[in-house]
This record gives sequence, structure tokens and C-alpha cells, in this order.
Amino acid sequence: TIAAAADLKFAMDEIVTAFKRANPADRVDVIYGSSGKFNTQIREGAPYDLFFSADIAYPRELAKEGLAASEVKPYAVGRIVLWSASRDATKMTLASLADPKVARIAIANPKHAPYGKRAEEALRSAGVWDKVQPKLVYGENIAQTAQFVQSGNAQAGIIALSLAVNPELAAKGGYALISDALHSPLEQGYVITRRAAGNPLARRFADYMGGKPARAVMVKYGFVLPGESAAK
Amino acid sequence: MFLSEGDLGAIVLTLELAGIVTAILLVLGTPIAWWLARTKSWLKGPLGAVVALPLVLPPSVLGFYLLLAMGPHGPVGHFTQWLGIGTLPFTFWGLVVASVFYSLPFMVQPVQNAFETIGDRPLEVAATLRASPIDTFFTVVLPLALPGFLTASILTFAHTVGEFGVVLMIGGNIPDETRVVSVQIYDHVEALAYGHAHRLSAVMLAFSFLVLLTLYAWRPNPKKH
Amino acid sequence: MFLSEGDLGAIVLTLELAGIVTAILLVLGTPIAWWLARTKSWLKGPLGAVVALPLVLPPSVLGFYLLLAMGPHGPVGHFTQWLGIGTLPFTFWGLVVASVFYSLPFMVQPVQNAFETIGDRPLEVAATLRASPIDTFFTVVLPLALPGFLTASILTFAHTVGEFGVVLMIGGNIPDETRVVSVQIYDHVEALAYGHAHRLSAVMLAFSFLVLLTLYAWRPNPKKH
Amino acid sequence: MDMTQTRPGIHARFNLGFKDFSLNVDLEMPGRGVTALFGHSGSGKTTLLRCIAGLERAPAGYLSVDGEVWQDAATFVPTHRRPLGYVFQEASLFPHLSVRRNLEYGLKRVAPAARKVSLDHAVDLLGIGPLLDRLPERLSGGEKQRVAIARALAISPRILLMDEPLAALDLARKQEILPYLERLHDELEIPILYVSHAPDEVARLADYIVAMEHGRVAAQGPLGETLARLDLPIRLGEDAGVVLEGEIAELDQAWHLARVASAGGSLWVRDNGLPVGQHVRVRILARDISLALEPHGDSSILNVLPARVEQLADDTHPALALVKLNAAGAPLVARITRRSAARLELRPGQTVWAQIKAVALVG
Amino acid sequence: MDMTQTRPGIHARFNLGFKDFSLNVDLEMPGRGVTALFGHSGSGKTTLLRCIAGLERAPAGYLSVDGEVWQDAATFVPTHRRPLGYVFQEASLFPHLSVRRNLEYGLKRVAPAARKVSLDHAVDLLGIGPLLDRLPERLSGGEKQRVAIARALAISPRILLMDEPLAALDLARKQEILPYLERLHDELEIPILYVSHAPDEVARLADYIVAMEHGRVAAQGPLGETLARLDLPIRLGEDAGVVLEGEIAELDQAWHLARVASAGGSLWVRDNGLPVGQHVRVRILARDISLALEPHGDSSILNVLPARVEQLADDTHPALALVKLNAAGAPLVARITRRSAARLELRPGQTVWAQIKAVALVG
Ligand SMILES: Nc1ncnc2c1ncn2[C@@H]1O[C@H](COP(=O)(O)OP(=O)(O)OP(=O)(O)O)[C@@H](O)[C@H]1O
Ligand SMILES: Nc1ncnc2c1ncn2[C@@H]1O[C@H](COP(=O)(O)OP(=O)(O)OP(=O)(O)O)[C@@H](O)[C@H]1O
Ligand SMILES: [Mg+2]
Ligand SMILES: [Mg+2]
Repeated sequence: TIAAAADLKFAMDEIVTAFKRANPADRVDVIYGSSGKFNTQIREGAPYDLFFSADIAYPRELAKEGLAASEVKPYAVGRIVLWSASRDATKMTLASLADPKVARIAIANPKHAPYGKRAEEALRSAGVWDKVQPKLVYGENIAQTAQFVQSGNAQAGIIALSLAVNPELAAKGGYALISDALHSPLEQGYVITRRAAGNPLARRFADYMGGKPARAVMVKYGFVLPGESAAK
Repeated sequence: MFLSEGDLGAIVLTLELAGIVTAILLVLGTPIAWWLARTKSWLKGPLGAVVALPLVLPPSVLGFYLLLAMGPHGPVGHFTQWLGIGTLPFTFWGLVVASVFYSLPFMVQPVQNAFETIGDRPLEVAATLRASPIDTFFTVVLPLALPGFLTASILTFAHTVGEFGVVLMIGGNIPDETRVVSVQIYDHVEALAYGHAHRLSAVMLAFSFLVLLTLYAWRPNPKKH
Repeated sequence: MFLSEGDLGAIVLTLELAGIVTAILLVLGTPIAWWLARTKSWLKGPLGAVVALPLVLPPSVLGFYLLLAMGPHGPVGHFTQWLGIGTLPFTFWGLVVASVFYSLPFMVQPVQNAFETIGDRPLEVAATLRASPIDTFFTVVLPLALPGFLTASILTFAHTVGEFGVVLMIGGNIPDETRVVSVQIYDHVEALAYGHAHRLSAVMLAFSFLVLLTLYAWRPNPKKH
Repeated sequence: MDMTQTRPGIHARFNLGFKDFSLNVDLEMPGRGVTALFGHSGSGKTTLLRCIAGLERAPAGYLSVDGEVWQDAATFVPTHRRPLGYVFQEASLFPHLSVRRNLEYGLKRVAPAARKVSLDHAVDLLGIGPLLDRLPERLSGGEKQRVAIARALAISPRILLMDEPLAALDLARKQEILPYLERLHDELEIPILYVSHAPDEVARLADYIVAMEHGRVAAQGPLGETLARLDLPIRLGEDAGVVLEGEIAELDQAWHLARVASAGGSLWVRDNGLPVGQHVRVRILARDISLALEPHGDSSILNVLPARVEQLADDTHPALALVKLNAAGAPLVARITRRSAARLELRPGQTVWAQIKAVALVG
Repeated sequence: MDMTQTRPGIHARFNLGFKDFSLNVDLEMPGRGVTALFGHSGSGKTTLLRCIAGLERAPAGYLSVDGEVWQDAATFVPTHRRPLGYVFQEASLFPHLSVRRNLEYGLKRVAPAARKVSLDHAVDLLGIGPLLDRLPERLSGGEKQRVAIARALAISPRILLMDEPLAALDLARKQEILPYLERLHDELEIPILYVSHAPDEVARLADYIVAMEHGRVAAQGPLGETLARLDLPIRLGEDAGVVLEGEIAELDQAWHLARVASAGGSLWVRDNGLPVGQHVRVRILARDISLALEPHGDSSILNVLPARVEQLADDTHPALALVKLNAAGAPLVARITRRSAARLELRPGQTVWAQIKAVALVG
């Protein structure tokens, strides 16, 4: 069983399908959810073998406490984009968020969502934080943030690139990639849990993630691979 | 300080929300409960069931549908925009509307039960003593249904305090406007700020305990009929 | 197909969970409600309030605390390990325990009200007709409190179906074991798979409507006392 | 329908069906005085009162009270707009209100100008003063019923419907309340519809009798006439008898007696403090009259009237006979054994002496 | 306490305080026959019955029934283990059960061997056969009460507590039920505690009388003695009188009469179908006796007994006097006017003729 950050949903589904085609005898279940929740649950003995976190800090923490059976490996770097459902976001910049016509801006909660934290950093670096802050609404996670924008209740939002390329969202408006210079890198990492120490399948799947087909899928769904830069 | 300023703001906001929702539901739920308790129409069953339906959906999913409905493209949103009050999501009143919708069964069901057990006789007696139906309702039915109202209010109040799925979705977690305590505690937990979460939870529990205890103390002793 | 296999599995699991939780709460909540309804102890108020407290915490925070308590390092966890049944989180029975805890007030409060309105007389009459207190409870109190039980069951059932905050935390979303419909719908919405979410929501609503309607149809007509 | 014109008195026509019972009545009752509703358990008395109060809605019913139409094809005045007082068969106090607030409930809803009954007086008379601050659950059965009576009186109704109001009360209490009810209907001139199984209450209070049987009116008529009819389906049993009108002609202060001059002759009754000239009503039960062929001076029986035998009829028991007498124009009924009737060779037209053991002043 | 030894009959001692009322009784009642509980509304009759049933728990109370201790310092038998039947003042049927299932409720809980009362018979006699499938909310007041009586009888209790069971019933119905209750207590030999305000019921049914006043026992004793006492605080009013024991000596089939040979002499009563030799009880009301100085053959009064005047006493009204007579050893009480007493110059020791207008056979 794999616990994967919600933003991996589409990419991971495709990777798992491919993996199963290659290894028909193996059974792989993926559960998507919030990385923080998985972190807590693994401490309390949740039966997850692999943990793909949206923030590499969580698996690192687990490893430090001896709950991991492998090193923490980065598998992707998340990027954030400015997105809108009601206007052409490709022409927008962070500065245009100060426009009074943009009444509400959705970001994920910077307190616990990694994408939200990067969004806040980017807004601060762009120097619009003070003007924009009263207009902010906070989503529980990046998906909810997207829904705020998608339903038209927020005119714009900062979401993950991986979500913005989703056909459901791409059909409306467009997105503008936010320079990764404006925020600290959002490293995503995975770890094999202690529970799966004797589970060869876990290791095989981890290895598969590092392989070429998997990497291609990741890129297709808007992830930037460690050491590479965003393909636009 | 023991609690941060944000926590205090959230507490005040929560109590306001729960209080207002409970008050609105008392006004709104009572006639529905009355109708359900007294009607002989075949609609009683279906409508009774519909009242309980909001409970069946997961709160954040319900929140999502409400967000669509109340958004600028939804039917409720069209209506509120036509009224000139803009759209409701991300406002305190949006929270109120959503919570009212979600907590409706907690108000209606116990009150309906209380109404049903009163029976016809007290109403008949009141009528022979010149009380009009509305008069009777306030002077006989309401007092006799008091335990039902208390139960309903307790469930509604507590549930509104604890709800956060709908609230987060509709409210957008805006400090001092829609960031209620449940969301605040949730944030603390998600941010792994457990100490903070524990403190706030303890305060909420203690406070709610007192509120509930007061409600209980009011509760009249069971009556023999 | 209209629904995926995972959806069907989740529906079955949900109904099992809601059914079991409602059944357990009927057994567990009834004596508590009875005690609360009949006692003259000063503990009535405080304990009555405590029963409603789980409602006040946001579900996922409550889930968090339950997770800590039932986990390998928590008191409940120690106990279950000592019993040799391992720990409860991430198992179906963990979900059941958590839901029972969370839904307790929905069962206890309406039933307590129903018990209170019965009054002493029917119990006295039963005693003069040779019925022991337990006999009386089953042959007189339960039938007279039926509407209260129905309301309680409706609220408990619907609420267990809809709950997902606690469930997600304790259950860990494991297919066929703890992935109930509410979590499934939530996942669909989170994954922006709206079509899928709509379908599943519609099925759940329709199905729940039928269940509630059946419960309502059973509901006896109001009695004049 | 030509029934909507203004008519005095109470006119009621109801057809109402329950599963195993149907009420079919067409009644004309006087607009003042006490009408007693009589009948077996389950004969429809309560149902009739409920129809009159508007608590039961008989389709195609008709009801007018003193010319005011309360129900017809086009009208249905709701209960709370009908100026009536209702004492339910079960006391039905509001359980959440103290006795005092139960009493005030109706009172408050009546305009001060329309309040004609003194609540304080009713409270005193019904002996419920000490109970005012109690909740109904702490009252005895009779106490509840007395509160219910006071509550119905407090609204100064224009018609009073009472469903066995005194059933749970002891004799002494009844004897305090009855004269009060009598005065009430005299002073306020309100009609009272009174359900009772107690023949003494009926004989004492009623001016008009309605006997119900299986949801139908078996007999109705003024008290005096109706009681003297030997063929009546109302079985008053031990309390068969007649009521005579008269007035106080003389007071014998030494013996606390009063002489009533009635149509049938002079009758000595206990002196109840009424003045000479006062119009009164006396009740003479059939069981209290014995017959003799001659007057006897040495008996303790005070009242002996000459009378003519008019008719002999069967009574409920084959050992007994009812004898209808004519005492100077006034009807009397005596109950004697058949053997005595034979021994005295009683036959219509014969003159006898009616020895009246007891005469009760009933109003 | 030396009260725990085995004693026949019912011994009850209770002290129980409510806010404005306290019950203080110490009673010895016979273990068979009917004990009538009498007293004003609010005098504590219901409270006493509740204590006996164990529904109210008087601290430091004592209760034994036929030697079985139901309550003392150490014991408190819970209500459902006391083999009693209770008819509540309000019918108190289970609202969720049909009449039939109400009746069966207690019956089912009694071992078949212990069932001595025929439910079918009770149902017939109480006239509730057609109601069996109804819910209580669809019954009239009297119907409810009849079902409640049948329900209490169905469990074949060893003691029957009845709180005004016949209050809501009409005379005819009462007269059907009373003989049934009489037979019941004769055949089953169970004691009945019977609260009633109706003196005729009491006189007819009771063997023993307990008069309550303000929560205390004002008087108690066997019916005959107690009724003949002129100083009694129980105001039976119109129904003061005595009860004589006797047996049927002769039947007069032509006139449907029976002659009862009693201590006081021969009395003719209606023939109720009882055989010669049957032990019976006759009730003679004070109001039915007139006194004459000589016997009169030409009167319709069948029963005339010679008697000696023993005592004259005041009655409730100053116009009236009660005269206690001794008829061949049997006590009689006559109510006459003071004027007649003076005219006949009645004084103790004098011989008079007691003309008895009506004699009722009461068991
Ligand atoms: N709601 C009802 N549904 C069906 N039958 C009813 C209902 N109410 C009364 N009845 C029946 O109608 C008949 C008349 O009832 P009602 O109460 O008028 O009798 P009543 O004359 O007042 O008798 P009682 O002297 O016993 O009070 C009874 O046989 C009763 O069983
Ligand atoms: N639960 C209670 N609390 C306080 N007072 C009570 C309670 N029950 C009864 N009483 C009082 O006790 C007294 C005796 O009541 P009880 O019911 O025994 O009277 P009763 O003799 O049966 O009268 P009735 O003939 O009216 O039924 C009454 O004055 C009543 O008000
Ligand atoms: Mg009736
Ligand atoms: Mg009583």
C-alpha cells in the first residue's frame, strides 16, 4: 500500500497502471491524502509501505525517528502557478493580483500546506503581500484551493502546476508559472516505512519510480524532476 | 499568553456563529417540525426524509455543492446577486447559511418528536379557553416541548461548533471573518502544532461543557402526563 | 458501468459501518439515556453534558485524539494490545469504535427525551400487572419511546454515513476495509473527478432517502396520552 | 336549507361516524337552564359535547346557539371563537402551569368587561385556595377536577359544557358545588349542558333532559314531564320521581321547616333559609312515596297528600310497580310492591293517600 | 419492633409527608371482604392505596397482608412481586396496546395454575367484548375504566385495590358490575380495598369501613356497627342506614318477593333468585324508615317491625333527627323530622312501629 500526496493522484495512477502491466502478479493500492495526515498516521502504525510526501520534510522527520526503512529520496519538485477560471491567467502576473477587480485570491493554507507556504513566499518576494493579504482565502489543501477558483468564488488562485495541467482545470482560463526564484524549492520526497522493511515489492516499486517511464509520466503531469527545470 | 489572539478571535467567531445558527434554526426549524408533527399529508414521509438528507453527504462534499450553488454561477448566487448582496461564500453569512442547512435535521427531528408527544388534548383545552392556534402554540405547545427544544439546541449548537468541513469550504478560513475555532484547531493539528491544538481543544471542551451544563440545568424535570 | 467496483465496495462498507454503529449505539446508548432520564443524582447534568462533548471538537481533530488514544502508545491501544487484538486504527473495527464515540449524542439525546416524556404512570401500571422492571422496560418503555428511537437511529445512521473527518483519520482510507463512501466521494472531489463524485453522491442520496423513508413509514402516529 | 334563520335556544344536528359508532342527533335545547345529558357509557355524550364545542367537525352539521350560527354548510366557527366553557371528562389541566396559572389562562383571554364570574369566589367554593401554587401532578383526582371546573367558569362562558364534572367528588363536596352551579345558571342566565350518571345530580340541577342511546337521542323534554312519564327509556332506577314547582308559603322556625305551596298541595320541607314567597322546586322520588287508603295521624310522615290513581305500570323488577298519581293536578309517581298494589286493590280512578317520606328542595 | 410476627388480615402503618400533606395511618383491616375507603377529596385515599401497592415508599412503614410482610424496617417487596390488582383512579391503559393486549398484559405474567378469574367472563360482564381490538385513545371515559377493571381482575390478584373504579359509569352499568364484584370477593375470598364516594356502593359492597380525614383515619370498623353509630364523623348523608344479616326463609313466587329472616324480624324483599336458606345481607336506609305508634294494615308498606326507641340524635340538618331503634336486638336507624319526633313524643324506651319503605338485598 502506498500513501501518496493528493497532488500525485493523476501521475501516480498512470504509473501504477504501468507498473501493474509490467508486474501482473503484484498488488499495489494507492491512497491519496494530505501528507501531514499520513505523517501522523504512520507514527500511529498505519499500514502504509511507501510514503510519497508532498513535502520532503515529513519523510525526513519519520526517518529521524527511526520509522523509515530506507533513506529519504526526492522524486520531484513542485511548482506553483497563478490560475484563474474567469480570466486569461496566462497574461497575469503576481502584481496584477492587486487589481481591485480581483476580489478574492485563493491559496492553500500556508500554515500546513507546502504549496500554500510557497505561495505566500512568492507573494512576499513579489512585494504584493500587503496589498493582497486582505483578499486571501485559504483552502485546506491545493485541491480545495483550486475549487475556490474553479467555482468562481475566487477570481484567481495560486495552485500546483500538476493541478493546472489537469484537463478539468485546463479547459478554463489558463495559468502562469510563477518563477521558482520567488520561493524556496518545494522538494517532494518518499521513503519506505519501517513496516515494509521486509517487503521487496516496496523496494521494487521505489526503483520503478526512478525509472524512465515513470519519470516521463511525472513530467507529463507537470512535475519537475529533481535536478531538471520546468518544461513549459 | 495561554491562547493567541487568533485563537480568541476564532472563539468569539465560533460562538457567534453557533449562537446565530441555533437561533435561526429555532425560528426556521420549528414551523417545519410543527408541520411534520401535525400533518396527515402523504408528503410527511418524503419531506421528513429530505430534512435528514444533508447529513448523508460528507461535510466537505456538501460544502463543495453549496459552494457551487452559492457561487456567482449557482442558483443561490444568482439570487443573492440579484438582491444586490453579492455572493455568500467567504463571508460570515455564507457560513451561517451553510451551517443552517447542514444542521437542520438536528433541530427539526427532536422538536418534531416533542410536538408529537404533546397530543391533541392540550390544544383542545387551550381552544376552549379562548386561545387562538397561534396563542396556543406559544403558551402551550412551546412550553410543553421545551425538553425537545433543549435537546435540539444542544445538538445544533455543539454540532455547529464542531463542524469544519462545510465551514472550511464555504468560509475560506479568513481570520476574524470565517476562521472559527474548529478550523483553527484543525490548522494547528495539520501544522503539527500539537501543544497549541491541545490547549485550544481543552478550552473549547471546557467552555462547551459549561454551556451544555447550563442548558441541562434549565431542563425541566420530566413531567407526568 | 455507472459506478466503479471501488464505489460499490465503498457503499457496502458504508452501510455495514452505519448499520453496525447504529445497532451498537442502540444497545449502548439506551441504558445511558435511561439512566439520564430517570436519575435524580446531581451527576445527571454533568454527565449529560459530557455525552454531547464529542460533538464540539472538529471531526478530524477528534479523529486525531482518537488516533493517539487507540494507537500503540495510547491508553486504549495499550488495552487492546494487552487483550491481544492489536491496535484498532486502520481497521474496520477502529472505525466502528470511533463512530460510536462520535455519534453517541445523536442516540442518547432523543432517546433520553422520549424516556422522560413517558412519565411514571405506565411503569407503575406495569408493576401492578406483575412486570419486573426489565420486563417493563422492554414491553412498555421501548414501545412508548419508539419515535425517539427512530429519530435517534435516523440521526445516527445518516451522520455515520456522512462522517468522514474521523473516519479518514482513524481508518486511513484502506480499500474494502475502511474506505467508506464519504471518503470515496471526498477523494473524487479532491481529485476534481466531479462527474464521478456527482454520480456517487446521487446514488448515496437516493439510497439514503429510501432508507429514511422506510424508517419514517414505520413511525407510529402520534399518540394522545 | 331553511335552518339558518335566527332561533332562540340551542339547535344541534350532527351526523358523525367513527369506525364502530355513529352519532346522529337532532336536538333542540332551551337557551337557559341546565340540560342534563344522560345515557350509557359509550352512548355518545362526550362526542356530542365535542361537536358542540367544535372540537369534532361533523360534516353537514348544524349548530346555532341563541340565534348565532356556529356551524352550518358555510360556517364553522373555530372553538376558540365560541364563547363556551368546557369541563373535560378527564381534568386535562395544563401540566406545565401551576393551578393559579391554569385558572388565569382563560381569564386573561377574556376582556375585563366580559368577566362576570368572580374567580376568587369560585376558588373559595371549590376549596382550591390552598392548591394555587401547586403543579397539577401534585393534586389528587378530585382536586384536579375542581380546578378544571374553576378554570372553565373563570372565562365567564355564555354556555357551559360539563362532562361528568362531579364524578370524582365526595358527597359533601358535591353538595357544596351543586347549589353554586345552580346559582350560576340562575344569575348568569347561561345554559349548561351537563353530562352526569348521578340521578340525584340530574334531578336536582336539570331543567331539561336529553337521553342518549347508541348515538341517538332516545328521549328529550323538560325535567318534570319527562320524569313523570312511566314509559321512559331512561332508567333512573332508584331515583325515578317527579319535580314540582311551588313557592315557600310559610316558615316554621321552631322546627326549621318550610311549607311549600305547590300545585299538588302543601309540602313541608327542611328550611334552607329561603324567604317566604321564593319560587322553589321540590323533588319527590317514587321510592319515597307509600300509599295508604286512609290518612294516619300517628305516623312520623309529615306530608300526606290525597291523590287519584291514574295509571299502574311495570318497574324494572317484577316485584315492583310504578303508580302514577294525580294530586290536585300535579303528577306524582309512587313505587310500591305488586303485592301491596294487589292488597290495596289499586286501580285507576281510586283515591288514595300519598305518604311522602322525604321531599327535597332542589332549587 | 414486635410487629413482624404473623397476623391474619391487613396491617398497615405508614407515615409519609408531601409538601402540604402528610399521611399518618395505622390500620387493621380484615383479610377478606370489602373494605371501603371513604373520605373527602384530598384526604389521602389514593396515597394510602399507593403505599399498600408499594408505589409510594413510606419510610419506616409497616405492611403485612395475611401474615406476609410486604414492608417493614428490613423488607420492601417491590410492587411487581406483590400479588395485587390495582385499578387506578385514572384508567391508565397502555396507550400503545389494544384493549385485548392491555388485558393480556397482566394475564400472561401469571402462571396458568394461578389464574382463577375467567377473563372471558369479566369481559362479557363489563361489556367490553366489542372493544377488544381498539386502541385506548378510541374509547369513551367509561369504556376505559371498564377495561382497567377487567385488566386488574385478569391477574387473579390476592388483594384488589380499587380507586373509584365505577365513578365514570352509569347506574345501569354499575348495577351489573357490583354483584359481579360481590361474587368475586365471595368466591375468591380476596380482600378488596375500595375507594368510593358513592354511599350506595359502599353500603352495598363494604363489610368494613375506613373513613379518612386529613391523612388520618377518622373511624374504622365493620359496616353494620359503624353505620349504626349516630356519632360517626362519616357523613353518609342521604345514605345513612344499617345493614342486617339474615337468611332467605320463604319465597313468594306470585309476587316475586322473598322473606328474609333477620335478627330484627321478617323482612320482605325483592326476589333476586336466591334459594331458601341462602345467607344474605339487607340494607335499610334511615331515610326509608318512618315511625308510627300503631301498625296500619291499609298502607302499601310491606315491612313493619315493632321496635324500641334507644336514642335520639341530631342529624346534619336542624329540622331532622336520627332515631336509633332496637328491633328484637337488631339496630335500626330512622331519620324523621324533629317536629314529628315531638308530635309522637318519642323518647328512649318507647315502643314504636318501624315502617320500612324499602329494603335492599345487598349480598
Ligand atoms: N376517536 C374515536 N375513534 C373511534 N371510536 C370512538 C372515538 N371516540 C369515541 N369513540 C366511540 O364512540 C362511542 C361514543 O363515545 P363517547 O365518548 O361519546 O361516549 P360517552 O357517552 O361519553 O361514554 P362515557 O359515559 O363512557 O364517557 C364509544 O363507543 C367510543 O368507543
Ligand atoms: N406528589 C405529590 N406531591 C405533593 N402533594 C401531593 C402529591 N400527591 C398527592 N398530594 C396531596 O396529598 C393529598 C392527598 O392526595 P390523595 O391523592 O391521596 O387524595 P384522595 O383522598 O385520593 O383524593 P381524591 O378523592 O380527590 O382522589 C392531596 O391534598 C394532594 O394534593
Ligand atoms: Mg364520555
Ligand atoms: Mg384519589
